[in-house]
Amino acid sequence: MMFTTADLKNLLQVWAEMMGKNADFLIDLDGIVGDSDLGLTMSDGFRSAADNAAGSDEADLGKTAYGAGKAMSNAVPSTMGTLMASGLMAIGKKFKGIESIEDSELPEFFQAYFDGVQSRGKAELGDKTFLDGLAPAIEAMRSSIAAGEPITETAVKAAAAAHEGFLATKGMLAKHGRAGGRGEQSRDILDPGAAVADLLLQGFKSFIETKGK
Amino acid sequence: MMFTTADLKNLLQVWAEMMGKNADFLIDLDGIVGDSDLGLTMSDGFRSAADNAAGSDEADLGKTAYGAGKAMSNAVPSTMGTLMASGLMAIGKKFKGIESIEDSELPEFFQAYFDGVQSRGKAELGDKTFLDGLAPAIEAMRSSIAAGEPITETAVKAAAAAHEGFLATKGMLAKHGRAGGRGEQSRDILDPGAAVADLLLQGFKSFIETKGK
Amino acid sequence: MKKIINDPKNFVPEMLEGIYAAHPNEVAYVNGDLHCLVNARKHPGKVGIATGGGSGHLPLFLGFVGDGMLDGCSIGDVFQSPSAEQMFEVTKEIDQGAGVLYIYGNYGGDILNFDMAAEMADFEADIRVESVVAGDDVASGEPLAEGKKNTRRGVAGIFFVYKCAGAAAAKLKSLDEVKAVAEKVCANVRTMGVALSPCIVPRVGRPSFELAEDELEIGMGIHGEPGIRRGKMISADEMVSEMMDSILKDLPYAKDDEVAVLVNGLGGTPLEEQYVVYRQIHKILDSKGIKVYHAYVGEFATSMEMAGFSISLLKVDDELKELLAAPVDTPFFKQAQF
Amino acid sequence: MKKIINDPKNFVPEMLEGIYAAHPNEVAYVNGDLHCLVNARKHPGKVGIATGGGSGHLPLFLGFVGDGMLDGCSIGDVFQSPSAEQMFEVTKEIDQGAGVLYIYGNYGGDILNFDMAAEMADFEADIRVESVVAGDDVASGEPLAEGKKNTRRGVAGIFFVYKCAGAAAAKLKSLDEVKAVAEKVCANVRTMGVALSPCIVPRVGRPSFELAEDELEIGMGIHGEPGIRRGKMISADEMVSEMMDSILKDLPYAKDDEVAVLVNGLGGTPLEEQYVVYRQIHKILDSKGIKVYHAYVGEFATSMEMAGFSISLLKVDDELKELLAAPVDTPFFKQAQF
Ligand SMILES: Nc1ncnc2c1ncn2[C@@H]1O[C@H](COP(=O)(O)OP(=O)(O)O)[C@@H](O)[C@H]1O
Ligand SMILES: Nc1ncnc2c1ncn2[C@@H]1O[C@H](COP(=O)(O)OP(=O)(O)O)[C@@H](O)[C@H]1O
Ligand SMILES: [Mg+2]
Ligand SMILES: [Mg+2]
Ligand SMILES: [Mg+2]
Ligand SMILES: [Mg+2]
Repeated sequence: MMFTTADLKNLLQVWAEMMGKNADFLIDLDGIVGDSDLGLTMSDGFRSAADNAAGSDEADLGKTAYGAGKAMSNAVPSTMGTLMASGLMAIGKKFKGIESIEDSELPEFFQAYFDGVQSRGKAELGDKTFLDGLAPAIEAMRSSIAAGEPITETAVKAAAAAHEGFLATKGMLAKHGRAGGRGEQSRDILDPGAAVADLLLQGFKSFIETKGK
Repeated sequence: MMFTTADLKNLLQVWAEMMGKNADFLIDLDGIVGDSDLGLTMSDGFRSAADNAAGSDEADLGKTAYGAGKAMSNAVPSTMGTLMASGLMAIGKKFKGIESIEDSELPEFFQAYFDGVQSRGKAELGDKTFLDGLAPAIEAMRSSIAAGEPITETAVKAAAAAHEGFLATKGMLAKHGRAGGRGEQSRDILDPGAAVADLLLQGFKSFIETKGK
Repeated sequence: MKKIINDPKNFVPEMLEGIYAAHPNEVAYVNGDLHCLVNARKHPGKVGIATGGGSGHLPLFLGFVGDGMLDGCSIGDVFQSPSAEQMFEVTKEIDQGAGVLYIYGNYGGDILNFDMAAEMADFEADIRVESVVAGDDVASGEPLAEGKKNTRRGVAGIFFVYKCAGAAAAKLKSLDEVKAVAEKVCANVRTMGVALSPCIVPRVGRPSFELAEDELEIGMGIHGEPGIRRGKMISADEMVSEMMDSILKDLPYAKDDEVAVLVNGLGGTPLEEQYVVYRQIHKILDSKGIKVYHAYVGEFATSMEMAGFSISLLKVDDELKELLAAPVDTPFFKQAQF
Repeated sequence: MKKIINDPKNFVPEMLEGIYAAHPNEVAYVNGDLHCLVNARKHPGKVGIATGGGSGHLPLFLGFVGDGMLDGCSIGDVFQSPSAEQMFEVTKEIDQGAGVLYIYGNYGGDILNFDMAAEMADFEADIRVESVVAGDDVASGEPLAEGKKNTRRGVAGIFFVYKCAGAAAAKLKSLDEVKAVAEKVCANVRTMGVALSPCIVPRVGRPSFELAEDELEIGMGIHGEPGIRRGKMISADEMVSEMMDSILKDLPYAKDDEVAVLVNGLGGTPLEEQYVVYRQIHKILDSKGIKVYHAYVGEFATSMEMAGFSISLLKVDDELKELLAAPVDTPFFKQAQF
């Protein structure tokens, strides 16, 4: 199967809905050490990314992702807003000039997202950030594809891994953002950014499910 | 009998004590529409006037009064502080160059005080000020002296007239100072400045009594 | 009492020590008395301009002593007049042979003391002194009328009197000319304030009045003098509209008039909010065809930590425009020629 | 919520409208976006200096855009970063061919966006951009060390970075030279703050933290970030002594060093109290033989109506002294050559 520009637009819609539904969950999570804005920034941000993609008649996969990222960065210049925008824009740079990729290339799609976030935010794995939710999902995707599993199975495993990754942020010491200022106090809590990674992969799973039907 | 520079110094001491003893009374009265400072400014002000006179070896009646007034004006530049200082300084100008006056000239002494206050403050009789306490006392003094009464009797009548004058400020409409800003509301209250005039004349009465002994 | 102070009794002298320590090349005191502040730079032949009043209103009054504005200021305790003697000491120091103009606000205690100081200057030092008393607060008395005593309180609008008279004096105009400028500004400036929260006089230690969490008082004076009405909180635009109504009525303005505007924070109000206020003032003036020649926004006459603001309008002609545009350099207020 | 505002959602745009209306000859906005503010006067050949950050700190950040200081500023919502796109628009407008320097505070969101904007400037417009990130708050991270990332928050001390870099750029120094000046100031400036009361973000509508009537928090950040210790109210002199201890230790000072001092009111603190604070700072420096080259006292980096203050010390040498003394003319900050 192929992942086309139209699929990207659908995926962005799913993500926007996912963030909208989970806005209160993210607000509460960010409220513990942060400024409670994450639910709003993520729902607004992915909404504007999805709307931008939906409203464009661009057929190029990369350019569509890049434009969606820029729209998000304008809409929500918060930490996670800018990081998520950087992820989408990095996908844009990587897949510029093509209109679809193979499903088997989807780990590279998420890897580009990861690289975009990492090169913008300069966090390391284990720093208790978004990256700690996304990294295990990419790894799970790769293994699943290497094992020749169908993409629906891959998406389920990736989502499970992202959720594990999110849960595993409890116990980590935060080094960035507002939580980073709390030192040892930060260990007890789950990282809100990693929760976003989890939601992205839950969204990806349901996108794949729906597409398979 | 004569009223000498030494008498002036004694009178200032009596006034300082009078204001000290009645500080709370004046504070309360000034607290109704004013800023509650009158008790402090009058006790501090007359204290510094009395101390200045006591500490000087000036024999001149006028210069002693003038110096005491200046000391008061430096110590308490509030409305009443400056007005009382102006009264003493006006006495100073009027009696400069002499070392005593006849008791029969005492109305002129208080008239100078009155004129000093009036030319500084530009209030009219009936404006609900200090002047409304002092004016009837001067008039009573003049009649008593004209009737040939002894000075002790004069002082008693002057004190009674000042007290009446003070009580009569209830019902007057304030035109000056903080109370002046209150309009009709001000009618119900006694004027704190007129209370000071009353106290000055009570002090004068007890000074004359003591001197007579 | 959440104040950043030491012993309340020392509040004023310690503040003054801080000012002299921070601005050693700009201001100095005379007669060994911190309360007698003068410009450290002398301007021979110039009319000296002095002001004075109680503490608690920074940058008013002393903050406007410097090149292009005032020459000296006597400083009283919080909300209390300085003494005539202190005013006199400042007067002697700033007289450069051209006489001295007193400009101060219309408060009983200040008037008595400045009058006494003027007499001392005349009798004891043969210095010619003229006085101009600013009373710009439309909330505090009847409209000005020829031959009638102005009973209005002096508030933030006095800044414009200082500014224009200071510029005239800097041009070496005569005492009569500088006085005429000051009087012209007084005749053409109107102010109205609103208070949202009280301030605490350090020695007193408790607020001078109470305002509920949802209340404001329109027209309150800078010492907490009663205003025109107390009411529920309203929006910034509503406050401004109500205040501008009173101001614009008081000195009738016509289409094509030009004004200078002063938005003054009372001390506890963020600059952001003052600009929200300015926005609405500008809109109202625009809608009436009144042109803004220049706008000042910030703290000019405060009441320590009081929250609220005042609006002052000065109707300007060519003379006042030129005087407003002249440069000023004081520790608390600087302006380049515009 | 006692704020002088209209709909909280419109707080920032209405404030900005007020600013453009009040200062039409001095500032302008680009790309039809009020959040992209630039100096209305162009200076050909000059390195452009841009800053940016959340609203709620006036005069920081936009208030320092003007001659002798900054060229542009992008403005976010209250306590929120502006977007990279907005920064990029400002960058394009202020580039005069000599490149652009970004100077901003050490906050995650600002860093990400300025980095993204710098990339856009490079990729999309071929403008050379360099960045200097100020982190002067000694209460918020380990002491600076060679090769170690500065984790400290940027607070009022950034004023000195703007001032010196701005003066260097006004002398038409190259981008590398201006950047070197900014870095030198960052290496030599230290700040510490104390908060007495919180502020309210208009859209949130309630205080960001609570402090009891007799409590203060030493070291709190300008967005209410936790400080070093919370405790009972103490005297002004005690606050200053405690804060100066931390500052003086952090960048060792020696006898005969010279410093510039900045006392910064957080918004709700009267200027009188800030001078009481300065008095004690001056005394402490005197007692250590450290000379004050110049003192600034007032509001430079506020948190709306928060009560409290910060102290910044900049260790100066001849180069920095000359740059500090250069004139500035912005709507919010003016300085004559000294
Ligand atoms: N440098 C970084 N790299 C990756 N993720 C980061 C970084 N800094 C912060 N984050 C993530 O951002 C989340 C907080 O985002 P957000 O609520 O937008 O921050 P803020 O409100 O402070 O701008 C954190 O939980 C963390 O996962
Ligand atoms: N112009 C005036 N002439 C005479 N007395 C005056 C005048 N103005 C005010 N007073 C008197 O001063 C009293 C208030 O004095 P004081 O408490 O010192 O005023 P403040 O505290 O307002 O300076 C009033 O009760 C009134 O008697
Ligand atoms: Mg957040
Ligand atoms: Mg009183
Ligand atoms: Mg203030
Ligand atoms: Mg303020």
